Amino acid sequence: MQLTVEALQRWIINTNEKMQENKEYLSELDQAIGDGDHGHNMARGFQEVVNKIEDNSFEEAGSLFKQVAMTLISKVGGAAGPLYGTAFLKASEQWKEKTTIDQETFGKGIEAAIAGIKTRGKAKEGDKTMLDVWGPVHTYVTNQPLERENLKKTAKEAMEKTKEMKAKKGRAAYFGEKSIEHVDPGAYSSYLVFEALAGSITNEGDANG
Amino acid sequence: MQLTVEALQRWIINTNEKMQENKEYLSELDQAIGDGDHGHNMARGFQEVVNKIEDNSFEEAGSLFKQVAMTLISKVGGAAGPLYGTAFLKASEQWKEKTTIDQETFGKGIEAAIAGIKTRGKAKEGDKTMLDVWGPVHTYVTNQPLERENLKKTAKEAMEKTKEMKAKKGRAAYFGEKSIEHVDPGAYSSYLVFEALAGSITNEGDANG
Amino acid sequence: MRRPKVDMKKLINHPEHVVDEMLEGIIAAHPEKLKRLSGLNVIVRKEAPIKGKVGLVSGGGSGHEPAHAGFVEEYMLDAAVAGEVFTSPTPDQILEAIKAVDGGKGVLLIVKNYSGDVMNFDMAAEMAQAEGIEVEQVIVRDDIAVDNKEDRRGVAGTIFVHKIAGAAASEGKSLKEVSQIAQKTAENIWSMGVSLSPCIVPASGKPGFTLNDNEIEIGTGIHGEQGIERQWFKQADQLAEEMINNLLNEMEFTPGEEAAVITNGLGSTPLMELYIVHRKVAELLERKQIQLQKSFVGEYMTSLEMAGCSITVLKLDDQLKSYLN
Amino acid sequence: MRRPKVDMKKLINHPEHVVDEMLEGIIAAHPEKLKRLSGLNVIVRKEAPIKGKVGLVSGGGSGHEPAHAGFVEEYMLDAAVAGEVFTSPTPDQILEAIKAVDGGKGVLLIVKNYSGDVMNFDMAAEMAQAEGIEVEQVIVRDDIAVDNKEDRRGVAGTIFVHKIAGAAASEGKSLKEVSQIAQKTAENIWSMGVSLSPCIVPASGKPGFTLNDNEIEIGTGIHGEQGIERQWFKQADQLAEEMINNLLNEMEFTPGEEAAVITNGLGSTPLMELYIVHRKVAELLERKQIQLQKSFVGEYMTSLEMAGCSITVLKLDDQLKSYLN
Ligand SMILES: Nc1ncnc2c1ncn2[C@@H]1O[C@H](COP(=O)(O)OP(=O)(O)O)[C@@H](O)[C@H]1O
Ligand SMILES: Nc1ncnc2c1ncn2[C@@H]1O[C@H](COP(=O)(O)OP(=O)(O)O)[C@@H](O)[C@H]1O
Ligand SMILES: [Mg+2]
Ligand SMILES: [Mg+2]
Ligand SMILES: [Mg+2]
Ligand SMILES: [Mg+2]
Repeated sequence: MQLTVEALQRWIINTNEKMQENKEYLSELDQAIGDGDHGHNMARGFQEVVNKIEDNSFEEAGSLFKQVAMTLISKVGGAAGPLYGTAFLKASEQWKEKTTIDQETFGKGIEAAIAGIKTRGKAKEGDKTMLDVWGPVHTYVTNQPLERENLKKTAKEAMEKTKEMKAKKGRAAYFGEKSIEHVDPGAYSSYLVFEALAGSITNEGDANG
Repeated sequence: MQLTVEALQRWIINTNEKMQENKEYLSELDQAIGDGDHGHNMARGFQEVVNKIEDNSFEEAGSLFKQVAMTLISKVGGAAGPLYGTAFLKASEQWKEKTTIDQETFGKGIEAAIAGIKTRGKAKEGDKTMLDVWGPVHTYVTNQPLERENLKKTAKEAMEKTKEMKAKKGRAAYFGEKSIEHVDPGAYSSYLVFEALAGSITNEGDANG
Repeated sequence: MRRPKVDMKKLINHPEHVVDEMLEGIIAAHPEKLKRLSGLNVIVRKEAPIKGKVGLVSGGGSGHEPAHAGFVEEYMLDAAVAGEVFTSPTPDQILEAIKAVDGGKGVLLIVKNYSGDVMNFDMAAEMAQAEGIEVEQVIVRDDIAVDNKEDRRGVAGTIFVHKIAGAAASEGKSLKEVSQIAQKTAENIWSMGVSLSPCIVPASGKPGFTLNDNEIEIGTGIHGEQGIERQWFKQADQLAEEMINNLLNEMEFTPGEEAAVITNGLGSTPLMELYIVHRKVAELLERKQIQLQKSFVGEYMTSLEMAGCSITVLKLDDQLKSYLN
Repeated sequence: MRRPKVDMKKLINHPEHVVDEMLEGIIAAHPEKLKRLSGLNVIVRKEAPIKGKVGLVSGGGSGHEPAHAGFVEEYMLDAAVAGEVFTSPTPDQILEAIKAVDGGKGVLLIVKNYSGDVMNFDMAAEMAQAEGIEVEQVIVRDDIAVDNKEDRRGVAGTIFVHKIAGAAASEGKSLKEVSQIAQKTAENIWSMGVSLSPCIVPASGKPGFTLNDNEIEIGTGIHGEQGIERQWFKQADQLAEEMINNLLNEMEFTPGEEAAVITNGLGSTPLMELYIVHRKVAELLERKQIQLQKSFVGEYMTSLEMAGCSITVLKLDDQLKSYLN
């Protein structure tokens, strides 16, 4: 698999579309065990990202993702802003000066992103956060050939599993036991991120149009 | 007709009963074209009057009504407090040192009361206030023998007539044309005052038990 | 556990005790600066009576908090008399307030123009005068929702009178002077209110009126009553514009003149929204070349938990301006 | 005229503009003392940066007004950063606030303990340090509704930190000293909230939860969220007693000790009711022989138009007391 800069840029644009479509739903998820703004935060942030990157062509992936990261950091706010921002910032360091990214490099980016999320948020997998999607996706990416449907399935199942978890970080943690039976909104938005990625690769593992 | 001090005291006690019974209704009338407190004001004031006079026997009417007036002034508040208070205070001056009151003296008391209400409130008959009951009652008292049913009828008809009037004084005046089609709450409470009086005299015009 | 029937969701104990308990709460909160006259619903500055200073007394029904007890402090009122909720206080209570603040220089009563308030304060003034205390009154009639000028109600603009008369009194001015300054202030205030939802008087337990989701009441007073006119709901800017236009129509401003404004919350409107309204107010005044010298944005004269706001404009001259700062 | 469909009855123009327009309104109201950093949601004291004084920055989501921009003034904050409604502000904005108030003595950030706030302020602190500005942070965790002490949210008690750190900074204390005093304050605050009705975030247009007439939420935060426990509605005295008992359980007071209290309205609860609650609070503290040295009753940290209140107790020592007065 090789992801070109264009494919990566498409990934981000697809992600924004998904955030806009799911804005209300994400906020509803957040209403149940948080403060009801997650969809609005993500939609605001990714819209701004797309405004910034849309008309530019990036020579290499590092500067693309640095732009994505900085925009998310300055536009999302809440918990999601610094977390997604840090994630993409750390990934961008791994993808610096790459014009195409192979699966291994991609995996390294995700790994760095996860490390960033963990340092920033002091959460671990199982705490019912976005990490519970990023973790399984990373495992999948490092162990199996990247394939559209399987990627989606992995992200989706991981997201769904957060339903059973008791929240230990973020606002949902205030709800304690009451957080069970609700999908974590950040997990859902992360699922959307990887669903969008799946939409940007072909079944053969190459970037498609 | 002769009203003894006991009959007059009973008048006031009956009035209190009527105010308690009609507390909510009076406040509802006031809600429509005022601020919804008239029933509570009157009930609070007359309850206190009765607490004060109940266990006392008064030698003469003047001190009884002075007590009634001062209590209303200090317990009713709003517009009704000073008006009813002034009314009974002025009446008490006419009834000073009387152990029984004949119809003429009674009429003089009501006349003084009306003068007091007018001085205090700067309203005139037709302004859709309590005066529109006190006025007709005064006319009746000075022109016809005081008789239970007729007294009631006079007060009631006068009260009902306020429905057609446009308010020119008090809070109802703020409603202008919109005050039409509503009975004036102060007119209603005044009707209750005279209904209570009717309940304290016999058909023959003498005080009954 | 039994499911309780609840008449109204208010942080109170018994509807009949709200005023008394509120006053106790005020004293519990500020014992260093306030006292309550024993057995009365009168809050007085601890230092009162202050020799050589005109005493300032205001009051009215309760339910308008912080008015008026919240303005009993240095440079403002010396005493506030609290009636029952939305009901004028009685003359005996007002009289005691007058006596408690008279430092020998007389007392000014600041009265909102409601039949009840005017009559009760009148009676109290007569009683005080009979006892040899010099008393003056200023009647505030700032609410332009009422057409006839003489009948206009006193609403949030009253706070300007408290502030300016309070500052003048603190300077040691005579009763006549303080009263003239207060009167001038009262003649230069115009207010208008709008409500988005009614409030519930504890004693009745029911809202004073009902409004649909898309309706508002323009020209509402501060007693939970209906407004003068029912309109469709509109956005903050449009509402502010209509209110300011109405106010400016009444006031005859000439470009370059100075003004102060109170953008006042009626009870449950968030401060965020008051600032959004105030933004437009300031912009419109600037457009008319009126210099906004001083703004007060917040809750000054409320109507329990009514939603909505009022806008008050005070036309300033140098004297009023100096006392406002 | 067409009958308009109205999503929510708020004095706003467009949900997406509420924060911007609110900030414009704040500046329109107080141009003599406040400025807004151009293009940013940051309100700064006009005099900032003040040489020789530690700069104080706080902030958080909007919708808590007067927190935090309302506390930007002498002896309090030097700057406040406003996020979207109930959403932490972003690091770039916080960074600009830090830069705007650094008078060479460093900057203290006062942060409420929410993941979002903590992370955004952390990032801003890192950026500022990278630019050579000394930065310290104090994290406020006063809400006892959350069991785990580390996870406790920052609520109305934050105001005590603003006040005390503000007073210490005004004295010219060093960043380390101000930060220690702020930290000590934060460690001696306990708060608890109750809500009687939810609020509506402009962007969503819907209430965060629903409550029946006879239900209340105990342990509510300040973001329109549900409380920790749903209970039957109860009278003010009983509610105050339960809240105070919970607070005192956490605090380990010994008789004779001194305290300060904030009885804080969450948005639409009338001041009358807050005083009724405060009355009981004061009575209960007295019964436990805790000396109530200072009370704040009103709206300090709100949750838009949520009905309800919170009670904050600050345990005082001589130092904290001296800075509070
Ligand atoms: N400490 C943390 N570590 C990892 N993820 C977190 C953490 N705190 C919150 N999150 C994620 O952020 C999501 C909430 O984001 P959002 O609603 O935008 O912010 P906020 O909680 O500040 O309102 C949660 O659903 C969770 O997935
Ligand atoms: N100026 C006045 N002159 C005569 N009666 C008046 C005047 N103002 C008000 N009233 C009477 O008082 C009644 C209202 O009393 P109440 O509701 O107790 O006082 P408030 O209007 O202060 O709430 C009115 O219905 C009217 O009959
Ligand atoms: Mg959220
Ligand atoms: Mg009335
Ligand atoms: Mg009344
Ligand atoms: Mg949030």
